[in-house]
Amino acid sequence: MRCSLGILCLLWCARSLLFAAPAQEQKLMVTGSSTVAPILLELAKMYEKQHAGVRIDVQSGGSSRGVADAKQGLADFGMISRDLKPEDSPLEGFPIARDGIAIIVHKSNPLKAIQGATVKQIFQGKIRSWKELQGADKPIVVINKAEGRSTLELFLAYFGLKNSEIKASAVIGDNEQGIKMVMGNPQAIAYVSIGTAESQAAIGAPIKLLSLDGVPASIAEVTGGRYPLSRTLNLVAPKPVTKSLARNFLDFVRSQEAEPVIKELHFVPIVVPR
Amino acid sequence: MFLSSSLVDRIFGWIVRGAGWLSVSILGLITWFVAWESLPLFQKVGWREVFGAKAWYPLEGAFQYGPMVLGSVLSAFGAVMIAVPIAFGLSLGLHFFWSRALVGVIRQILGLLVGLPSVVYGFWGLVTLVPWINQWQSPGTSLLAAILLLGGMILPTMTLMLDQSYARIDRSAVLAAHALGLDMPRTFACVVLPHTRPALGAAISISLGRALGETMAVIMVAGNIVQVPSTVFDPVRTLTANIALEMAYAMDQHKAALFFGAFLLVVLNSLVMVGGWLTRRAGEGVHA
Amino acid sequence: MLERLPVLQRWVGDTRLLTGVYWGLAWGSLGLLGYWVMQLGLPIFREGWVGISWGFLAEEPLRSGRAGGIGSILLATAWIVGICLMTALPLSLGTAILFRQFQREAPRLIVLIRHCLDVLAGVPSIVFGLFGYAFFCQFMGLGFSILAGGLTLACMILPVMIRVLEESLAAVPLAYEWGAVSLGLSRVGILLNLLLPRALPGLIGAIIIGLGRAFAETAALLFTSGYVDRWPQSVMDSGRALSVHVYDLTMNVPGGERSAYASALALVLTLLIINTIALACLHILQRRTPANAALSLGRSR
Amino acid sequence: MKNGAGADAYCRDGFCVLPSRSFLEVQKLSVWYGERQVLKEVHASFSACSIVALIGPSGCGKTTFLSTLNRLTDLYPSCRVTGSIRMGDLSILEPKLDVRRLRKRVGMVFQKPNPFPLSIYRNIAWPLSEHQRLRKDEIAYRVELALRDVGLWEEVKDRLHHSALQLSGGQQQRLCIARCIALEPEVILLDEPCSALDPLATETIEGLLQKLRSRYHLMVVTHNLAQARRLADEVAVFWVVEGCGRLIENGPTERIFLDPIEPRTRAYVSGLIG
Repeated sequence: MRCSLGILCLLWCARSLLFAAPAQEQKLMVTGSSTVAPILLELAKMYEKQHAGVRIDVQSGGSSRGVADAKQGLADFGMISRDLKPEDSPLEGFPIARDGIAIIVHKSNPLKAIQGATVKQIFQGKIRSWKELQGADKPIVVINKAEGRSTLELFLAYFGLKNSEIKASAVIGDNEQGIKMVMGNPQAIAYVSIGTAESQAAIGAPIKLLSLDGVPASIAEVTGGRYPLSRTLNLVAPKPVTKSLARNFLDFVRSQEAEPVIKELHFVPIVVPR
Repeated sequence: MFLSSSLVDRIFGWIVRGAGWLSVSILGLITWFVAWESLPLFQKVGWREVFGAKAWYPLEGAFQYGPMVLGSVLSAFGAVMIAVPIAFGLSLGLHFFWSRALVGVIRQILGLLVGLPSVVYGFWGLVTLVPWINQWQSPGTSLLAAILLLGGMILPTMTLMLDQSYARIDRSAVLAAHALGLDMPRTFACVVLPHTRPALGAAISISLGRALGETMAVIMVAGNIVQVPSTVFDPVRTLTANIALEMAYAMDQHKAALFFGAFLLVVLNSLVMVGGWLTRRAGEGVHA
Repeated sequence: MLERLPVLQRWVGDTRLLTGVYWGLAWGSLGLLGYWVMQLGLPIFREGWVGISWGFLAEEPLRSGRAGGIGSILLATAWIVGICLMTALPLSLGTAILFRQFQREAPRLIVLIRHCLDVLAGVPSIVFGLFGYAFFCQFMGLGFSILAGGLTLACMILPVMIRVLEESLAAVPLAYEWGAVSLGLSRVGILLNLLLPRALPGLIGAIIIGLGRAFAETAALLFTSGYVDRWPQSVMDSGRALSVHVYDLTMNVPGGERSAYASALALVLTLLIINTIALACLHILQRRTPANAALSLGRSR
Repeated sequence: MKNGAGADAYCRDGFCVLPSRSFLEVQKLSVWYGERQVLKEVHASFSACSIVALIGPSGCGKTTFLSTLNRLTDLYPSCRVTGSIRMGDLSILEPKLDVRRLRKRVGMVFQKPNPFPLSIYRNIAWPLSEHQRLRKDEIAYRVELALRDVGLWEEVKDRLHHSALQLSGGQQQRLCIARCIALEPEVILLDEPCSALDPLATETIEGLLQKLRSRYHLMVVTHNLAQARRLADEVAVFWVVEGCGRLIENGPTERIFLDPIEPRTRAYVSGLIG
């Protein structure tokens, strides 16, 4: 009883805080893919600094959540780390960056390049040892992503696989976990976001990005549009975007000002002139 | 004054009772909400499909919980088996062998270990433990890794609980044993152990609950493959890891399926608790 | 109990051997623990010490936490833990008092609560997270907020706090209460004059344990208080707790290790400071209160 | 004092003892702890004399009988009491009775001294201030009065604000009595008040009881037959009959000790059994 009173008081305080603030503040809500979220977080901070009284909340929770929230109007923008699908239909997509998926192995692995078909066979469990790929006589440790991740979706779609066909020896959640796993396991093979992998490799993580079908896995190749296993990171919103703050922010995100930030996070910026 | 203070007493009684009911209602609310949120799974997929499923591919409509329940149970039991002897040894040392200064330091360290976020444990498991196991048997992420890591994580809790239960023993009983000329092992066997048997049961059931419920660390080391492990080197997925892995991306019936996983966890945990009560009751029976 | 002795003697003729076994077990366990603490702790201190500074503790994280500090995260954590304690403490104190003072009036309620709490104590934190998400965030409409996170944590630490408080209240000898009851004194009076002053160390202990649990929790906060790492302006804002920050840095942010170690170190140091303060409080309490001093004297006699 | 001066007051040991109208009527009193019956159908009426001693071997229900008189039995969750006890205008076992008012009128002193872990002063002041609205100086006065009554004032007047737990056992017990009489009860129940004390302290307490007999009804449980004989005006003998405690005989001290009706009483008081 005492405590519920306490909760009430708290709620009341919270309310007063909440409703006192927005009078001079404009607010945007952005939710969705955890791949895109870091970009938006940084950009939001920059934007807030430039425009006093604006507050932009970024919540990550997966591409599907971004779509759902944008459809329901819970969020002004949804973030998705894939191309738009027909079922997203009432929403309009705004590409902000590109990213690829790199197949990575441990640095000590002699393999340098890999063919798409081989990747498919490895993940299907048809190739089980590195020996078959001129490597050591050790079993291949296949690292897959957890159900629902857009990286998984893209990977499956590209290779025409079903998740149930993949014979994985470990399932991971986030990109970083995959990289750490490969770092610790010379027999592992995994697929992660190129941006993340490249930046980790740059700081000295013992991983190697395999070139896929002859195209090196690198940001440069994604920029050039040559790397096959790539995707567009989009913001989605119900069209037309009417809120002026939302329009302005969108323009900012796709401006040249935002370019260095996106590059720094190891993505390929897409600049749309105003 | 008199009347008013008895009125105060009555109001006090109601407040306190209210607090009690609120505490009870939390469990009710949890069960209710978790069950409620998992209902769509059965409305859309159907009971038979859920319990007859042969695999876990939520996006393809296959929801099999068995291997995950097994994974949770195996890793938790294994962890307890590892932790019990070590905790036992440590609590022995704390009470019989080590100097006060050392005991103080160890208690402080154990206290800190209890408070360390599981992420830190998990991170260590991922970068140290898993590669180490991988040297013998790939892929390293395995039931064994989960067991070892969980064992290490519940060790401090278990040690501290045993330690407390030893401290609670009536000093005079120990003194009486010494007065009878019993040496340390006999004092231990005749006085300390019988007194602390119920506490041991409590420590085990609580640690088991902790191990069952651990999430963040297990995700990093267990491998998260939904399968029935044939050896300890096979990767497994626990119910908790399943929720944390997929929750952020789950929609509709997938989400409901995860909530049902949570419901299963609550049920599993209640079973552990009931087991704890039964052993404790049996222990008290022996005691009497 | 001592009638078992002969059996034991037959088992182990020479108990020096058994002592040796126990001794070995104890030192062996300590060795394992020591090795493990080194494994766990050394990297945190070695890597974390480089990254930690006053600026680090005061600044807002930049570039997803790779640069900048953890100021806003500390603030959010403090708010979450504060709300959690403010909710859990009165609730658990009330329940513990119910256990101690209303055993005759509400025996069934007490048994019910006990069983519920036993079950609740073992409910995994991630289930609390899901519950918090479904109940506080969605049903109560709090959204991803510090308030929702704090309340979820409060639910989670409630059983353990009640347990500690109950034990500390139970440590007050019944004889005092009997004396007071035989004089027709009120429950509130008994509580304020006899129970609470004596249970104060237990109260502090409960707060510490609650704090420790709340600080270390990740899973329950992921879906309730959210990820936003900026300065929280009200309890309705989303705020990132320190342990969630560590998780995010290690799992989501390439190149976040250094900050992760520094944040983990900050977390460990916070816990250490809280523990030390609490111990000091207990020490002072024990020295200041004449009743306590007298009692401990009496006990040693 | 409480009963008004009766015509048939008689003198004993130089104290004026007040009339023998019965102040306590016990009828068919039975007490169970769970399934076990500890008191069976106790009938008794105690005349309004000054000290009643309850004697008998251990486990015969003396203490339980005493506890029912101020409803301390309420504290045992499994305890059940039937029958009736009347004290003056008060029906003690009446469920709706204001127990706290009863306990103010019927004080209790326990076997083991149990002063509160507060200061000596607070030990008396707290119960006082709970039962009566008094000014600070009134409370101080009443505390002093009570302490003087038990002869503790001179010993503790310089350390009133020290912990009561620092007192010796006998002093603690006298403090407990002072705590009781500060509330001006009608009856004081004493459960073996001297059994935890050394002979000197026992003597002091006995002297104190002699002093208090003119102002309060005292009921004393004791194992010490000599003490009962020294102190009491009336004696009640309890005995275990078929596993239950029963009151087998009560009457004036002289008669019980010199010419008991019951053979068991005779054997007990002469030290043959019990």
